[in-house]
Amino acid sequence: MQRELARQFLYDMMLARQFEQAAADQYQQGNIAGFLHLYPGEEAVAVGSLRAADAGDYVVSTYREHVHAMVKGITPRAVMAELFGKATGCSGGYGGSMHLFDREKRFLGGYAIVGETFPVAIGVGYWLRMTGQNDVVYCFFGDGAANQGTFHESLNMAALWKLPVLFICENNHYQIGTEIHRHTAVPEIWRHTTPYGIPGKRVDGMDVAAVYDATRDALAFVRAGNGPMLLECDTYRYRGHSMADSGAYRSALEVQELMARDPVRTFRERALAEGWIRETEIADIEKQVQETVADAVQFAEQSPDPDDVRKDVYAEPFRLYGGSR
Amino acid sequence: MQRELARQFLYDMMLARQFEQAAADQYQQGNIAGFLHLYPGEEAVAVGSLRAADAGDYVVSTYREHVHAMVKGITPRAVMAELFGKATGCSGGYGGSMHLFDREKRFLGGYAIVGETFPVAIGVGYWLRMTGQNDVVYCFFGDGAANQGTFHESLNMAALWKLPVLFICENNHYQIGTEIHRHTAVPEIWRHTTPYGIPGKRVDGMDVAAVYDATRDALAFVRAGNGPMLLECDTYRYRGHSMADSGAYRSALEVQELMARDPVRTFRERALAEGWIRETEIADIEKQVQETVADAVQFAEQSPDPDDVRKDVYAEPFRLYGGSR
Amino acid sequence: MRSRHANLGHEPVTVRARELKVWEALNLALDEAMAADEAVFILGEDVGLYGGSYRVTQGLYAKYGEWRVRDTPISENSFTGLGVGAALVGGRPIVEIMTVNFALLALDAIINMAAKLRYMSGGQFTVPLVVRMPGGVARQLAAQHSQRLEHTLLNVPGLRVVVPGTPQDSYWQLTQAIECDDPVIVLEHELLYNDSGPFDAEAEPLPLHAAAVRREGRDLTLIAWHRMVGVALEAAETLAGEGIEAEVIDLRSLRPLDLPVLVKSVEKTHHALVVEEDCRFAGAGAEIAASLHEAAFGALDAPVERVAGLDVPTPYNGLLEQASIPDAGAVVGTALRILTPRV
Amino acid sequence: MRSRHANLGHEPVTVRARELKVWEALNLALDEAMAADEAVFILGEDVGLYGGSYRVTQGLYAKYGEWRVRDTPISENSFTGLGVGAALVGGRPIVEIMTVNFALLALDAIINMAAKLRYMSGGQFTVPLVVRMPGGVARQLAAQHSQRLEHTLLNVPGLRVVVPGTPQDSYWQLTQAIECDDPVIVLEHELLYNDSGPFDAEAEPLPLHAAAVRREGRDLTLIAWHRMVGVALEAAETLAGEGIEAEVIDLRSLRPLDLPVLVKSVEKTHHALVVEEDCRFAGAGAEIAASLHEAAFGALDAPVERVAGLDVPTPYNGLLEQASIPDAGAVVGTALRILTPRV
Ligand SMILES: Cc1ncc(C[n+]2csc(CCOP(=O)(O)OP(=O)(O)O)c2C)c(N)n1
Ligand SMILES: Cc1ncc(C[n+]2csc(CCOP(=O)(O)OP(=O)(O)O)c2C)c(N)n1
Ligand SMILES: [Mg+2]
Ligand SMILES: [Mg+2]
Repeated sequence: MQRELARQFLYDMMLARQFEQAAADQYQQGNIAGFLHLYPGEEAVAVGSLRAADAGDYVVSTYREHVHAMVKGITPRAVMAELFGKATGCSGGYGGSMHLFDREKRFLGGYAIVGETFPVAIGVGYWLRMTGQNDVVYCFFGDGAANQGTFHESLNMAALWKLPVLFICENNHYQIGTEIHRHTAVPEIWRHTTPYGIPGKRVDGMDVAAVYDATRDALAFVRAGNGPMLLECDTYRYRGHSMADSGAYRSALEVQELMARDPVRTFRERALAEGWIRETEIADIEKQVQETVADAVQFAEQSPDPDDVRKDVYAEPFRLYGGSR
Repeated sequence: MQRELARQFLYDMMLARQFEQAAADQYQQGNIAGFLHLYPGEEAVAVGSLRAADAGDYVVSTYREHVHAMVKGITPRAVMAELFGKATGCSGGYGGSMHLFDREKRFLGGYAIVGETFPVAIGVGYWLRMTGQNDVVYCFFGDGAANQGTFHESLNMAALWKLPVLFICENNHYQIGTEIHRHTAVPEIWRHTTPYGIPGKRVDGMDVAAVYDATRDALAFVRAGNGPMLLECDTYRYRGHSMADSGAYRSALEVQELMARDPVRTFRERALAEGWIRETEIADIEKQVQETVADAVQFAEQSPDPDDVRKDVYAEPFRLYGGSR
Repeated sequence: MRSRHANLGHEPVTVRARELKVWEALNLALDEAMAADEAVFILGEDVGLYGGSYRVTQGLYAKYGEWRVRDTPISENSFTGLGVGAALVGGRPIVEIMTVNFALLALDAIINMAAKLRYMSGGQFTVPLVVRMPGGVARQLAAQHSQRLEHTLLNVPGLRVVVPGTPQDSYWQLTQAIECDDPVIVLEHELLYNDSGPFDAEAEPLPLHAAAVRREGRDLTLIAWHRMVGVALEAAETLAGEGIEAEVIDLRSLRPLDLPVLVKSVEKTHHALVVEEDCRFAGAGAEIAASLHEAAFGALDAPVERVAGLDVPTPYNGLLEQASIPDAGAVVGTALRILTPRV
Repeated sequence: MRSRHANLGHEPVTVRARELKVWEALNLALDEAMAADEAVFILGEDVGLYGGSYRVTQGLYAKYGEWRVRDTPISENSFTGLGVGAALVGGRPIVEIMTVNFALLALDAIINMAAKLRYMSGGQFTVPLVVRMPGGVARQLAAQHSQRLEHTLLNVPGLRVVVPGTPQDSYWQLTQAIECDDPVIVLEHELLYNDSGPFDAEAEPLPLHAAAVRREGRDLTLIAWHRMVGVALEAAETLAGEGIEAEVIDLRSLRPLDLPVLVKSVEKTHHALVVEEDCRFAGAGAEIAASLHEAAFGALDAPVERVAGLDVPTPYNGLLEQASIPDAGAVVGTALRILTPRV
């Protein structure tokens, strides 16, 4: 592995961990409201998969998307400000945690209705293929989302028309409080692609390097015009589903076992052991990450609220009882 | 094969063919309106599968369900009268061709929105399993319906909870004017069950005996508490999708080829060859069928229209602007 | 019905509390109904082991087992349709859709199946299905999680739609909905679950679809439901300070609508104002205003107006969010304008 | 945009006909838009090879190829959502939902995605999506195939909803909808497709959301859209025989509503009647009546009433079906009652 890449992975994952911790703190302090779904435990998935992307690739994500957004290039400031609902947020304060958008970065949201990422992603893929562009669209979804009808409908269309979509399942084994064995008859999501003839693959989602490698292969396959592919990343979330959930439905033993596979710590140890990075560099990253997050929080605090509730409902505004065009 | 059964198959299929022809005629004469989806070419599926059912088994069907209804025991009179929209129809004239119902016969409809049969059937299956009953519910659907999200959602739940549902795909290769290769990435529907761990099987849907045998095996499997099963019957419709469709999107060669496998004629020839039936018996059936259909038409013609448009919207009627209970 | 779990012969918890929270009242209604009738079962996401996102089904999974309190996958259309299928053959399912926002995925099951099956079958089948779902603007849940579905459901023949807002009504109306042989949609409000209120298990229930006068008044009729009843009552207090006595009516039911109660009130006050949380254009308030005009035009000194949510998707930012739905100040302002004689 | 099929540089058929059918006018609008802008593409069930269930897309598949005229599987929610996704990144998709009855499966894509994405993204994205779908009571299609969806779509901020009824409006409004950067729902009526009417390709179009006065009158305003415009005009003829001159307004657009045109008419006639095919309770007519009362209360001598469909699922039987929707006789009867001074 290249030292540069290893450093990047570590930076991304440590930033992700810190950022989410800060978000939790700010939520507790009342600066963030709404539903807040955090990512600790799953960092290797967003980081490993999205570091393999080209700048021109698109991302369609869920409500648990802060880290996807940052790895795709949205600044921690713009994400934190959005969580605060501020005008400087990446959605201007109108979207909040579950609806991060950035047109420039080709980050297409932030969808809070489970299963919506499938149709949006195939729409982007359709356009890319129809217009002969070479970009790929990432479609993130959870294990619970795989039960939604749109999974089936959209994968069929993606396969029928060989759309350049990379489906990435973040299988954290839970649909809120319902464990995967209780919500999916065949709990290996990668096997769900048989009805579409789409290649499916499972990868250790706690191993950033493995996710990165698998994604690179998958992207090459998709970009070559072979149609979609599905990557299932086996992972775990350390916190409750959202800030409203304690996660009490999981056994202490289970959590403990998964904590031992912490993707951030294990990769740090491996990088040190392999000589990809030195302790002092890690300390530097640590410091940099802390500053970045503190700066993001301060930026969010000091930013103004948006002030026009009626803005941007329509591209071409009109009066509801008005006639006109 | 038992002679009695062979005779029954032939009677059912000949009745089905005649009945649908009469329906087409009556539609042309203006006595039947709405969408009328006929069954010629597919007789072996309804007859073979439903003759294997017990009286206690339930049926949930589509808008192409006249023959299912009759084989399950609804009289040709009650079906024809329903097509005429008469009060003596099996849905009192309120449902029409696409919405045949019979509580006594456990015929639960008649659904005209593609993909609805899945959730209804698993609901019945859920109740049967929850209450420990031994009946099975048939769920009919077309090849096009397999692309609807409810297919995926419902098969998953059926498998998760081992519901006693027999899914029967009437694969006639077309979703109206769209051929199966253009609507389904993997055009073998029986393969679509892998994500649920449900056994899937394909059978020649132009061979009534094969359908019957496969259904008996499947029913035994399901009734034994093993959970759902899916049977794909490979078949063809000789007419257009409905009376509004000429079927011009199919090649003459294709239609010709499939006509050569006519399920009614081929079974008649086989039954004669095997000695299950004699020419004179067939002539008797022919006569009986003609009389039955003529009688059904006459009955429908002479029956009264329903007269209360406001009846049965609610089990416990109320005034919309009324207050009350 | 044969039960598959061991502990038969449940007795519901006997409650004689004088105060209950809304979620506790709903929970009690479910518990009693399940104890009384083994055909009653619940299904939805996280209603079982987890106890329900808003605690409404808490404790029932342990008590009645997984077949009667079923955790489902995220498959709204199909598990709601499952309820319809079970209702056709003898079940009395109660489907919980986690929030109304996800009900957009289940409308085929609700509108094309549940509402129409009785009629389409010529009256052969009943569909004793209850669909419970909370909605409304809560606390910065943003556009996809802050909706109301009244407008969509009201227009559907075959459905009943009730909107209990108090613990007592929640208990009464959910109990009655479960007993009803028609499909009943019980709309709950996310911000009311933890509201406490007086509760008397022995009291004679109001009919399922009756409106209730929450405050008597002679000058103006405020018509509201769910959380807007509280807003209307607050506005009425302020108006009282100005010498204006507003009558506040809690509709409790939207389909059917208890028009006679509204007409009676307007015949006294000659002015009416609908207070609606949902977006104004073509919300439920439109029907209330239209039918009240038709029924009481002669009694009205001014048109029935609507104070309602703005016609925008709900913004995430807290200040904008508050600006997007009515508060007591807006009600007071409109009331004063209506009551000021025009020159 | 790079096109993948051979015959580039299409010219739309030049039409100078004086008469067109509604489906032909829609077809022409699609053809012109596709020729003019390669970002425009169509998708839906049987829109391609088959030419569309109601012929609206006839000939376009041969002309523009499968990528721009795409036959889809029966997966309404996902192919409508596909349209949303493509619109986000530069496409101008036109989704055909075969009939509004199936749109109940696609409401998540329409309401939770298309309508909200611009707002939720802080204005970064536009969603230039057109969703076309026919509805209404046709000829004995029964309860699941005879619906209207106005009530559901009208309440959704972010959507525009238009209801062209003539060939000329169908051409104009579909063309304008495709050009519009917002999601526009074009509701068509199944029984109007084969109606012929005058057509002038060169005429100056009415604005997308303008109402049109189809008949002038001084005594009563009849407000209608789609097929009910014809019913209202027929009633107006009969009323003229009784010496009553009814003004007939074709709304053409439901969201937004051209209220100024209605108010102006009512200031002249002092009486208004909404003629609606959909079930009365909480239909679009409720908003029309409510807003007209608010805007023109002083001008009204009687409440705005509604002649509308019965609140029942549509029955299959032809006689009952006819009884379930308004006809000219019902309009005339109500008009006469409204205009008869009460004692
Ligand atoms: C259609 C829909 N139904 C229900 C919900 C409520 N909900 C939000 S997240 C969630 C669980 C999703 O689980 P999964 O897809 O595994 O994603 P995870 O949160 O585990 O990343 C549910 C049920 C929703 N947002 N949308
Ligand atoms: C949800 C929905 N979409 C579209 C239609 C229109 N439609 C009716 S039948 C049909 C084709 C169904 O094909 P298939 O499932 O193969 O059944 P078949 O008619 O071939 O028996 C379509 C598209 C519908 N009724 N419901
Ligand atoms: Mg999960
Ligand atoms: Mg088919």
